[in-house]
Amino acid sequence: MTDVTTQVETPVVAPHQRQRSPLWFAWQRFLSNKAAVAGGAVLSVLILMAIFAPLITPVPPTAQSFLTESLAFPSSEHWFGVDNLGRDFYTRIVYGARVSLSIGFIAAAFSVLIGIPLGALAGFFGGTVDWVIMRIIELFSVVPPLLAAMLLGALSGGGYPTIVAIAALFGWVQVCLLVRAQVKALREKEFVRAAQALGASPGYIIRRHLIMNSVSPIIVGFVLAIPLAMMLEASLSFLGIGVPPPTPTWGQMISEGIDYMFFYWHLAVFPTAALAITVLATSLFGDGLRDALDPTLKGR
Amino acid sequence: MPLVEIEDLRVSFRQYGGAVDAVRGVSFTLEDGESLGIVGESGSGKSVSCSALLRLLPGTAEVTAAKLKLDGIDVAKARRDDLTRLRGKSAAMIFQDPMSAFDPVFTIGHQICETIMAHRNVSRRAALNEAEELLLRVEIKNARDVLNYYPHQLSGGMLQRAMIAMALSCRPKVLIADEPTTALDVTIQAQILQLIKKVQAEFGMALIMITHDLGVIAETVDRVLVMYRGEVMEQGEVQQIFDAPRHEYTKQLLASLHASFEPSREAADDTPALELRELAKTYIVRRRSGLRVRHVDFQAVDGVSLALPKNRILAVVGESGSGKTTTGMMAMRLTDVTRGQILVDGTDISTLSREALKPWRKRMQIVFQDSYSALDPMMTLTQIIAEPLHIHGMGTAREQQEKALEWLERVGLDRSFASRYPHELSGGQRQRVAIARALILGPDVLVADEPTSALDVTVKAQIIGLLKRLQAEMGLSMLFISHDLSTVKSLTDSVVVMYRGRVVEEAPTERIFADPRHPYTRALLAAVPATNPRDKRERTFLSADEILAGIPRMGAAEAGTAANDAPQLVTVAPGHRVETYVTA
Amino acid sequence: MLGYVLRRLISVAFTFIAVSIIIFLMMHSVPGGPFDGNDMPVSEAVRARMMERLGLDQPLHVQYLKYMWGVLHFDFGVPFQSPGETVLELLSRAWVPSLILGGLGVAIGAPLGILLGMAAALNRNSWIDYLASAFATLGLTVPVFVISMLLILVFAVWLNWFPASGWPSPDRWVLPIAAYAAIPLATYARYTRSAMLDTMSRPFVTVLRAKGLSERRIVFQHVMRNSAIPLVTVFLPMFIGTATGSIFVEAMFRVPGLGAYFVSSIENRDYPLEMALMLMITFMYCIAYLLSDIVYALINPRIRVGGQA
Amino acid sequence: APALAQTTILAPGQNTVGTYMDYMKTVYDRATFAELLQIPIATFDKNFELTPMAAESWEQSEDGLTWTFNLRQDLVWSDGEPLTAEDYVYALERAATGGYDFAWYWDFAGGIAGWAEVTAGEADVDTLGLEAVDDYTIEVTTNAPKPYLPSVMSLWYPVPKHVVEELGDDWALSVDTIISSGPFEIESWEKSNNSVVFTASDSYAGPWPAQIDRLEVDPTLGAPEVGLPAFLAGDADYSFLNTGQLPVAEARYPDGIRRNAVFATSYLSFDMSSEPFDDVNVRRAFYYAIDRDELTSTVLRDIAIPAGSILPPGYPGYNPSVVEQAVFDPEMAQQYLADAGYPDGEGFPELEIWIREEGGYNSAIVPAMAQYLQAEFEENLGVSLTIRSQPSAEWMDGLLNKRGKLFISPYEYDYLDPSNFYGIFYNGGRHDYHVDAYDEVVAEADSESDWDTRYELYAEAEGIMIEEGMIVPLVHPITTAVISEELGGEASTPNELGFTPLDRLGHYFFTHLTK
Ligand SMILES: Nc1ncnc2c1ncn2[C@@H]1O[C@H](COP(=O)(O)OP(=O)(O)OP(=O)(O)O)[C@@H](O)[C@H]1O
Ligand SMILES: Nc1ncnc2c1ncn2[C@@H]1O[C@H](COP(=O)(O)OP(=O)(O)OP(=O)(O)O)[C@@H](O)[C@H]1O
Ligand SMILES: [Mg+2]
Ligand SMILES: [Mg+2]
Repeated sequence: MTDVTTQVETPVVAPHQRQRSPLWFAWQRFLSNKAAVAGGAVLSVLILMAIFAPLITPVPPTAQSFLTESLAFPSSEHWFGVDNLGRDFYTRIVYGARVSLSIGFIAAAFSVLIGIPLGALAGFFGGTVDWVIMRIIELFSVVPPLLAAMLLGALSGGGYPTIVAIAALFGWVQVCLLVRAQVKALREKEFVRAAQALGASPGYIIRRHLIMNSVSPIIVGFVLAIPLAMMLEASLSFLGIGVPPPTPTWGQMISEGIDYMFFYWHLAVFPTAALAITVLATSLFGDGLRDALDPTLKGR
Repeated sequence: MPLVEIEDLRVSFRQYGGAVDAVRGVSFTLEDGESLGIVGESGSGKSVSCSALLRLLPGTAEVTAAKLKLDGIDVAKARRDDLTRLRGKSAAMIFQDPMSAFDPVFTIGHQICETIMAHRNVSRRAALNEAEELLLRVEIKNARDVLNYYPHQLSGGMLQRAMIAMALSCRPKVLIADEPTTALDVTIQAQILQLIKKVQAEFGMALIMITHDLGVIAETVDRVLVMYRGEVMEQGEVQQIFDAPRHEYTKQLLASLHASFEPSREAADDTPALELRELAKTYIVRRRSGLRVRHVDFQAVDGVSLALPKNRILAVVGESGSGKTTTGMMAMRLTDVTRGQILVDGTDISTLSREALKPWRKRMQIVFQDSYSALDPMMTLTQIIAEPLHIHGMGTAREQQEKALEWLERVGLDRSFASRYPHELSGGQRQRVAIARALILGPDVLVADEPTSALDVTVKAQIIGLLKRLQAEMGLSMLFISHDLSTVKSLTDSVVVMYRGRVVEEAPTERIFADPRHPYTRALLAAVPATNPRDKRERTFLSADEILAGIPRMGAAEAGTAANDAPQLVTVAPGHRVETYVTA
Repeated sequence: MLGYVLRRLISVAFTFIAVSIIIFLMMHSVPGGPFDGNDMPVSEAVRARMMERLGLDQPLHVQYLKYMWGVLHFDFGVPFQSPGETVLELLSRAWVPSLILGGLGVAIGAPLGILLGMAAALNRNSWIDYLASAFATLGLTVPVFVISMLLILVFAVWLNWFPASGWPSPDRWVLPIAAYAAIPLATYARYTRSAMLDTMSRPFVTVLRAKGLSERRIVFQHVMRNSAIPLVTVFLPMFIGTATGSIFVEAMFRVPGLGAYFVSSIENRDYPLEMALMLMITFMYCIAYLLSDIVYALINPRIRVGGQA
Repeated sequence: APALAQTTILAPGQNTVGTYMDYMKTVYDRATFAELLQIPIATFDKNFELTPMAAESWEQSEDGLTWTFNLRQDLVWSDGEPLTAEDYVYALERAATGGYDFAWYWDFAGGIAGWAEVTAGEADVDTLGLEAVDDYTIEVTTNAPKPYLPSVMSLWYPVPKHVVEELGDDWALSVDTIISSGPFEIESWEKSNNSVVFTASDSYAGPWPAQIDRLEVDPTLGAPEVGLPAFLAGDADYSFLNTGQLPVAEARYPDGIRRNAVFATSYLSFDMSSEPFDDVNVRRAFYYAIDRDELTSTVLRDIAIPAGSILPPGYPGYNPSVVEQAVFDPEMAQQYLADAGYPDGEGFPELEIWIREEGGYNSAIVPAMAQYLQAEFEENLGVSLTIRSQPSAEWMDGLLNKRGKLFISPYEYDYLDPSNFYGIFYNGGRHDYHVDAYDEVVAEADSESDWDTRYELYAEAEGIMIEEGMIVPLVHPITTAVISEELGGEASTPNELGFTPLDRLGHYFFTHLTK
């Protein structure tokens, strides 16, 4: 036997390089994406503001402490002005983040929680499982969420839980379809066969390979579900069936602000801006996260 | 003025945790009409250098060169439309991975035609005719139909040939062929090489042939460039490189060509490690005629029986598409078996449930043919290699990782690769990862589907050495599916030849190379490229009909079996069986 | 293909029936009936008489089966809120403005969105990309009634270029269509961008470049076509979805379309109309999915020939 | 008239859903300004004086139970047929048998003999206390003396018997079959949004003929958000305003601003049959816990005035002594709540305050007021409430079936008499209240012919209402509108009280408007 196996490979890369976990690389990739970092920062600030709202606001959100100044324009004392009920508008916006963010994130989380398993099951097993899940999906995609919300709202008394439920109930469809398509394509790939050859169970394959390889549609779905839920809240508020007052929500403030847009512009502008900034930050953050978690996108 | 002038080309890829220097100061030139071969280990920067010449590298690549000229134009500074003019016209490229080189939503015909029409002012009809002609010349028989096929309807080998046809359709001044024949069996390979040479003579085209197959080099080129680790080790006339290699790496390269291994030791136990009995696979495929769609059965594997004795290496060779992979997949229970039995250590596993199969999975492993898609793109190499341990719950996470790193080294990859992802590897590197994953559990039976097709000779020798050693150490039995007859010859104990879903000949390795009986086996052996430029020769090729006509005939008495209309395997010598028509 | 369409139709029928049952049950479980919206309550006797007249005194399943039997004969009943015409007549009348609004909105918004998405993808990480993304995000995040109000304030009240609202003459269509187009525009810009980026990272694009094809041809022929595949699946349902009209745009711009009926039929417990509207949406979505599947199959050869449904 | 000389007024409407262009068929889903097409027995002018229209005169019998209305003889339908007493009688007979939402009105308010029995299907329509004595004389018999009956008759419009007998209810569905007897005729009717085009009638010979050629009414302009931009762009001749728009409109059209005190009241009502509002002390506590002046000077600035009584100021029967009792007295409120067993609100259940989704002027008032009240009750009573907003069908269902406990209820007058407002709490009525003492006094007042006695009796009734804490009056809405400088005529100027009722008095307004 000819000896050719010796000393062919010697390390090229500098020896000081340590073992790094994939998450470390993902983190590095994320950090190098300026827009995503900015989005993440804005989002964290918003979340912190929502959590610590009582600490950073002068009055409670429902306190009608400034009745005599109602509808006042922004000033150094009231940064975002005062609303028609004499409440500090800045306070309302900060507290509004609680509802809007939680509706957005709960709905998105639910849609991912429902959408991923169902999508993966449908995509992986195909056949009857797929048929049944597809029919369920069809049911949900056929009924416009707004109308379902009106009906369900009437049935259940409406309010915050209904809106979250509706947003979750309708948000998962997108995620599910995305994951299903992805899993369907991946199922034929040889690395799935390879895992089978190693004795992996379908559950393991779905968990570890298929879902991991679907991060990008999952994150896209997640990120899309957030504005959808927030917009749903806003739309329902416009129709007068959103979260009941006086709980501040951006959607409600926007739809009320519309009435004041001719003159008291601040009542429409601030909540709209808050909503837009949140969604923008979320999507930047989400895009960055997706790029970071998907090593194959690195070159782009 | 030379056609290609490269001086001090450097390419590095930006990466987190340091840049990868893929090419580190490569220089060479190429004259009109000249053929240059580039050989070198896998990952040595062959593909990257050539892509740099056409400026096709991704955005993460940083390219610097003292000179990077193609057809007199400085590629590094060329504007976009200059590049468009250069590409295809001055240089065309046959890409290494044909499977993903075609746009999936356009027909093959469209894609060849648009190439022709992009460079020459011809009508669509004329372009179509030319495309058909080209396809015929790359041995695609049903060229007229194939023009209307979409890429996913062609096999890997056909795609590679279509890719070649497409590159030739540009009539470039220099053709860059990056491993143009890896997906092809030797018979087709030989025909393609002949075609390239002919076209080259016809149009006075220059050629850069990138390959790790020294046989291909010997057959086709005038001058050779040997690359290693992103650098040119030596270059010279082909004969001189073969006869008097100067550089150490080149010497190793050539030595590996003649590597041979000791035959396996006889095992005491004579229950075969793996036995297939009358294994068959029928695919239902759709045929459409007009609006009607018919479903017809397609016999991908048609009653294959073979036995892999313990501690032995059995080669399965054969035409592309003859059912080798399918057989291997069925043996692993990864594809449903239509008919037949799979015996592992005497136990039939063909009907076991998934749960019942799990312990067997530990003992049987497979290395997939397509290493690119066999690795999860979202996992690092450590994760991939450690996955079997993870699935079977062996050891702590730390131990798993440590073991994975060990295996990374055993297959000749540096530990620094541990946190890379598959797409950051060259083809050969990926294949080695796949091998490491298959072996980490210490299986008894290994189905290796073209495990070395993407490896350069030295690494190949190293891997084969490894497999051989493991065979000795762990008592590994291996089904070695391959197109590479020289490896088969040096590595395996016996050979099974498959043709159109059936086993047509079976014999101990030495015997089959010395005394092939079946016309297909003969054709196969005749097509093996020379191992020295001196031995290159003109070849003739048999058509499918000629092969059928050449099947041996025997009287029933002589064969020892009853007469039959269909051919059957007849024993002609101890351990040597050939498909024969048995007549009364 | 025929078998495939048939199978899809069976699924559609299934969905159709399921939706009709669910909606019917939900509608009838909501408290209050068609005579409860008044300032003073109606006496029991009168209510009973009215319910009987409308057939609402029968058991639910009888009502359902009767309604569906009617539907089979294209009889969707008479809307409570517009006696004197059938539900079908009402729909065909009110649908026209919604169709014009939605159709033109998508027909204008979608191509613009695609162009914007393309521009963003082709100039990745440049200011064009950021601008397009910001624009798309705004389109998706600023509620359409705010956009409508802004358009009215700026173009009608302030600049006086267009009438503020109304529908009869086409010059009044400009603003509502612009408001409406914001949604498809934003959605498309987003989807197109990511689909294009996906496609452009595929190896065959490198091969196309290597063949010496012009960048324009690569982008407009190959990349577009490949990117279109994921787009089709969102496009058609969305296109048809617009036929239901945007409740908000129609309200802000006084478009006499279907939008208001979605809300009023629920609020007024106008069961026949509400049922018909829901069934109409169901039907259109189902058709849209069917169509998009077919178009998908037409542009994706893998499905066309490979034959996995 | 040549097209050029035509005067057209573009007006906002209210209700975007319109079923029948027939005033006597329905109340709530009636087509836009169906009343302009017909001539009522009598109607109100800008100062809320009852003015004879179809009736030239009327008289009450000695026992007060029978009324005789003498009609004008020169009235015709637009198809040339004469308008007769039969058309009026027929209108009510048809309403009693085929309609539904007039039941309360003609029974309680009108007190027409036999009405309840006929609508319930227990008696024949002939037994109704209505009779066309001859073509131009109508006799109305009531159950009890109804001194204010002519005021109720302001809602009595005719239907063309000869057409209805031929076409049934459908006569009022198509522009082609609708005929009119009033100052306007109909030209077109867009059902999607209930917008209509009326033209001045050529055949109308009664009082108050139209002074404009065309009237276009579009209910989608009713919402100020939509109406004002359209007004600014010249697509409407007047528009209602919301608080946010007021500064802009005031700055641009200082002379065009018009206000109207709508005869309407928002009040709190309770489910008096169960905890905690079955205790009168709780209800009284709520009565005293509201600072109406603060409410109307801040949150509802410009859109409402304080309500101390169910009756709005200027409305007949309005009694300052009643109003005075409605004071803001947190201590007293606390005391009552403590008496009820909830000192400082302790142990008081978490309740929902039900509000109705509203269009029109109420849409700006009710939700804001609910939030204000919520904060006030929290502060003054230590009671925490949540707001639940419901579409009208559900809200009403909740009210009647006592699914809710506390409601903000808005009500707008139907005819100009105190009995209108007191009637909504009479014997079940709107709230299923059964307070015997109250019912007795109201019944007595209703049939009392002497105005001063009635006035006293109603004050007594409201005293009981306050004592019992049946309702808590909150505010009376005010509407604000901006009208185009081109609009002229008597109707465009304020009345004696400084209010301009605009289309609240449709019959008067559109016939006294010029451009
Ligand atoms: N996109 C990339 N990002 C990072 N590294 C890369 C990339 N492409 C190639 N490389 C690295 O560059 C080196 C040279 O790669 P190249 O493809 O030229 O090898 P090769 O000589 O063609 O090998 P093979 O024979 O296996 O195809 C390898 O080490 C590879 O890992
Ligand atoms: N899923 C499938 N459906 C239909 N036909 C298939 C399928 N998979 C494989 N085949 C066909 O079965 C035959 C055998 O394929 P197989 O992959 O086993 O060939 P092979 O001998 O491994 O060829 P190669 O050397 O090119 O890898 C081929 O003709 C192939 O086209
Ligand atoms: Mg290569
Ligand atoms: Mg194979």
